[in-house]
Amino acid sequence: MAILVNNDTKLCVSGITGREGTFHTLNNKNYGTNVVSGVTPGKGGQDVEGIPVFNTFHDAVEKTGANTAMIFVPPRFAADSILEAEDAGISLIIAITEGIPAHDELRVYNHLATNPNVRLVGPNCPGILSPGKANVGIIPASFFSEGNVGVVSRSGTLTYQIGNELAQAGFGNSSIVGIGGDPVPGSSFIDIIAEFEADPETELIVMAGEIGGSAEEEAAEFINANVTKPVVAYIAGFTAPPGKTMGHAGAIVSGSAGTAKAKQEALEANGVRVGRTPTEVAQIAAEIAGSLKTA
Amino acid sequence: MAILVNNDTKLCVSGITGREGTFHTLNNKNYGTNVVSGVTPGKGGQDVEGIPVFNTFHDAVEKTGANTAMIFVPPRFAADSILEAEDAGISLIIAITEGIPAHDELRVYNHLATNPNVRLVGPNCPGILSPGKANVGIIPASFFSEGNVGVVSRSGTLTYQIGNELAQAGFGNSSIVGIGGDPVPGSSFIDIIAEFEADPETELIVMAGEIGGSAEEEAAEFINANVTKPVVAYIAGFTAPPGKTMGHAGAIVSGSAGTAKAKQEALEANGVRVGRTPTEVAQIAAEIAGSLKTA
Amino acid sequence: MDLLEYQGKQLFARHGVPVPSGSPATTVEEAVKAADEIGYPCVVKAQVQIGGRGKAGGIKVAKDRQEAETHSKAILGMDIKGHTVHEVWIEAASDIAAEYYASIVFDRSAKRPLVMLSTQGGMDIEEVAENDPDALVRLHVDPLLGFQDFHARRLAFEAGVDADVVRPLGALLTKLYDAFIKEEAMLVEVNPLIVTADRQVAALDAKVTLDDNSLFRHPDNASLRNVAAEDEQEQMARERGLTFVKLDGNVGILGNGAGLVMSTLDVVAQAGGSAANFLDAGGGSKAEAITSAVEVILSNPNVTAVLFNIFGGITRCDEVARGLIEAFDQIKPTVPFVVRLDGTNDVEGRKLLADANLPNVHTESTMLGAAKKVVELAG
Amino acid sequence: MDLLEYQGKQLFARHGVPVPSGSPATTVEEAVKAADEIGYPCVVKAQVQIGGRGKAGGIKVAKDRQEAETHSKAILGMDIKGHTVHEVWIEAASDIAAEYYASIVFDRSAKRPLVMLSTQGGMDIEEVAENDPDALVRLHVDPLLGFQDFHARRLAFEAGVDADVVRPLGALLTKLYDAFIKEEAMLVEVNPLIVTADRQVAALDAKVTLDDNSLFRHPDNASLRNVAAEDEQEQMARERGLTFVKLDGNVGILGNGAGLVMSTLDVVAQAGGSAANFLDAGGGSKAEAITSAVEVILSNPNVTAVLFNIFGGITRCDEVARGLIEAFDQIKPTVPFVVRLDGTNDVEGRKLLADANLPNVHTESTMLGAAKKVVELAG
Repeated sequence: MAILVNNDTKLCVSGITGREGTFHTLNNKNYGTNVVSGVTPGKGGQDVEGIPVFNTFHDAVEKTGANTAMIFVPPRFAADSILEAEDAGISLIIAITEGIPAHDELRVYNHLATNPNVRLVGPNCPGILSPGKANVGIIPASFFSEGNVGVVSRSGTLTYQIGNELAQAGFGNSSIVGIGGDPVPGSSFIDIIAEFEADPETELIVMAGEIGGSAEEEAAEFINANVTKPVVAYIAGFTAPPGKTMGHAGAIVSGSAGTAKAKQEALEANGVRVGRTPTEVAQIAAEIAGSLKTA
Repeated sequence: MAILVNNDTKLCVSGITGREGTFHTLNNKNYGTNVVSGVTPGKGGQDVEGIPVFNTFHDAVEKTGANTAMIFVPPRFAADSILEAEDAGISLIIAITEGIPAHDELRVYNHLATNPNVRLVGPNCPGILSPGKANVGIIPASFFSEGNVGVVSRSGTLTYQIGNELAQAGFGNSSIVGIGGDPVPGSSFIDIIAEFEADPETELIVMAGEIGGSAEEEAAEFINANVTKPVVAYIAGFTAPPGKTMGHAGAIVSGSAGTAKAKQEALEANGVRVGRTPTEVAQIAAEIAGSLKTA
Repeated sequence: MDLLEYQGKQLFARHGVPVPSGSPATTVEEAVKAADEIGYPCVVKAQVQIGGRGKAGGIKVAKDRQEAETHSKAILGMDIKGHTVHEVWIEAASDIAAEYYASIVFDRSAKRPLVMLSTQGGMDIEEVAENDPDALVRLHVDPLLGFQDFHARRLAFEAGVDADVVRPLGALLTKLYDAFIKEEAMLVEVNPLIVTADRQVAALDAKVTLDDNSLFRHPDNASLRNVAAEDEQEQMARERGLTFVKLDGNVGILGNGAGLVMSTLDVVAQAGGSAANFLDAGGGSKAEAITSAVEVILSNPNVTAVLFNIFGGITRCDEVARGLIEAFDQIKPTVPFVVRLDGTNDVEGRKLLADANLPNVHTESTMLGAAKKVVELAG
Repeated sequence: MDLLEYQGKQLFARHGVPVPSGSPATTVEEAVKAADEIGYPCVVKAQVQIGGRGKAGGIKVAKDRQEAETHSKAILGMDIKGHTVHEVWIEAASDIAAEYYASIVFDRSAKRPLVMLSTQGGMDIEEVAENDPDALVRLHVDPLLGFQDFHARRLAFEAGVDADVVRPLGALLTKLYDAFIKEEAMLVEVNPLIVTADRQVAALDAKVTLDDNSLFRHPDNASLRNVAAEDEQEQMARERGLTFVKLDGNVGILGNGAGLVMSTLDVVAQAGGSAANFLDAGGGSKAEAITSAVEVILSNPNVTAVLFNIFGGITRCDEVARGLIEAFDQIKPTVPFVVRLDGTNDVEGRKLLADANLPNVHTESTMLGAAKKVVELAG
């Protein structure tokens, strides 16, 4: 199974002809992802190592049946590209681009919310990897193998760190989903955890949050009410000073809101165990997995 | 039964303190409509012959449980009032106001379309009368009695004319719905005909269309595909010259589009009988009703 | 409300849509002065709200002052399909490499703005749409989201415009959409939209229809109303706040409610007659409004009989009767009237008329009967 | 990016939000000249990005030129909670009848702008919200629909503003929302929003936070960055395109990816240490970027040890190693380094470091181990 990206994924990459776009597209393709097309306005008719390039998403969808989009264009063009993908009927849009203006994200989020047939993951995210099936984005697939732990995270490298520790503890992954570090992520922890809950392959869920916003607190309540599978959490940013943006546009403690401590407390109050370090997360996961096997 | 307005209607009137607003509100109340409140910004706390007036729709809904709004404010304030009613949770908004800018209507229509729990009837319409139950708007109720004919019309007086001829032919009405003569009516023929189709009390449907747009053609196809009850139609404007707005902002033949002839042909091609005069509509209705009784 | 070409271009320019420079002129002297300022060659263009100006000789290139004068003289005062040319637009001549077509219409059916683009500009777009539908690219825009860059690109690529103008054309379309929304237009049309020899895009023509109901928000636009081109009778009706359309027949019509009046015209036609006008006296008409409306109807010398078809709802039949009596008192009409009063206070209204015993006024009890009677009287 | 009060007011004024007239000044002479032009009484206001200016003596009314000079002298150069006053704003004094509060924040949780209004302005709004929650009216706006008149009315009526200012206050809120959207702000706050004795409304203070990611669309706003108020080291990092935050500790930190760096700070703290900075070298960092980052880290004299925590994804560990070697070559650091390299090309990276045999550079294989080691070395 896995969630969101898998063997049915037909990927179209916006910005495929850019340096980074080409590099990661081919990387994804080499992993086995079915990359069917790309979009670069004005370069329609060209190809990138055999992958056909179109001027518009509408052309790409019509001619290659793309159902998933990866957005790799610079920030000033990204919102438009996401809206175009949605308009063309793409059902899953994964936006890697970092630095999209917050008001663009707001507009995109609210517009996409009127279409129940589309999901946006990101922006400012590393993408989604379903080991053994498909990789869409920039997650280094070699660290991860197939398995039963679903990972959802606001941070890329932190995901790799935790994933690596899990791998060393003997765990593989159903899917690894980066939801991104921006103020208005297209998908929340709740959205992805709900997918993992419904995914038969996933037995354990790891979520890696960080300071800023209230997505972790909302997820905590959602988990308590709706999730039957065990969830282990990690929160980064306990020592972050208030009012400072810690790299991710969304990682900022505003006044007393969005602190790591508040998030940890909310999670624990709702029965979610929180690891103090990435290593501890892996240890807790191992412990729970052990008890699952005994049960 | 009847449709849309009935004994459950709790009406709040926007513009209740205006001259026309007061007159028709009391008229509706005297008919038996449950008028629970009115809205006039700045006049909150006053009353109109015992009907409490509020500053906002939100107050009116919270304090009087209003579920239906009638919009009676001047055109420049009407779109805002409709949006306010929707925002306050009103589920049926009946806009009488004539002369609302077309782009306001466009914005309102597209915004309301994102809320499945609200229906707008009008603007530029005479309202809805469900004889014996409730009257919301300016339809002169004395010409109509309870019965089984549902009437939906783009025109006010034409409705009275047809209704009167039906009454003289011995028919009463389940509901009479004016959808209004503007370019972007909140409810279309299809919307109202679907309500009549679902209403057990309605046995026969009369629709009165006119030149402009393609609502009648769309209704024709809808009727053919979805309506089991007999429908009789009338179209006004066979002799209207192209390019001229015939009173209603929406009544204009643009080039070869929107002619009465095209509408008549579309209706007849889809099995809907079209009367050439209001009198003939009543005659056809009588004929069909007769055969219904024999059947 | 329809704008003249140059008014449309000035409106476009306010929103950054590129248009050639030009000046309007109502006299030959003004025209020549404008041409001198703009330089030669320039184009003298008749400003009338009708298509086919070029074929009718209403658009001429002037290569020097002499030609500017000759052409202005010829065009000012010219009649084009019944429209007298009161004004010309003197415009810098453009070096045209390609002619495209672009428009945005208020699509009632889809409830969205519809943007259209074609590379086959400069000709009748309805013909293009009929003969080669794929040549006209059509795209609806969600008005809450607005016109996005991807809409512009999609239109440009699907229409197959030259690659080097995809961007400037997209920018033009974005501004045109902005004009459409901000000015509350029902139609903006650019035909031809030209690509110049130096690969610029510009609107070489402009057809703009504004929403009359929105003009209170746009006083500058409201003042553009081309009163000179308006029918005198229609102007008179508009000034009196009446909803009026002049028609070709001889039966004057007054009714209440647009649908009922349209229906009345149809029934008169079925009875073998022909209406001289559409006149909706409106809901709740008072006596003075009726009197005023009768004056407008009778200002048309073609009218040989008048039909009042009233079904009173808000409108009270007694008020209508009073208005008619007052009109007879003031205007003393010489043509016969047929009056059908039904609905609110119809008994009172009919009694008032009977008591007044107006000359040559006939009452009828049904719409059909009234139509037959008036056609008979109109002759 | 946070604006100074007067920059915020100038931004408001561009969108029609009423603000008192005023002029900025960086010297006493300029201040007095501005005061003369504005007239007396006027107000001398310290321009620093921190609350509590009034209590700290940074806001003074000058009733004449003499006072304008005295106050400007006192305020320019003053230190307010660690912020030096480099600039004052001379403003016409307002005759205040009531103090309200208004703000619009980019509400991440609701994904909508949140508009707030209270009649209890002029004080700490977080206190108002806590002590009397009903006194702060909160309303979310659908950004696709925009701020409507009914939003303004609802805020005004529910907050209970004086009846005679419902309309002007609504107009002010509409313009404030316009500013929020058009300027792509994360926050606009007016506290106090005053009603004057002659019943006008105006923004007497302005707090504006703009979205850094949107500044490419707003070059005028981008130029407002208050470099003087910025930490020197943070400025150096920004100019080099590094994501950097200065902290209080002594352990210099470099990592890749914001989450991993935040986690590194936490783990260092757990090991008993304290980070001197947050520095995200970013994805795909090349050697030069690493070298440049080391320079920034070491420009802080508090740093007694440096931790590299790299988990390579796009970032290649060999590039990081090369950058570090280059940095040692150029800068010759005197503090110990602990390096943890994992992920893409980690073997190559570790080998490069081993071969280079840099003085006082320790490699560790785990994040926890590296954190413990660097804390030990930092002392």
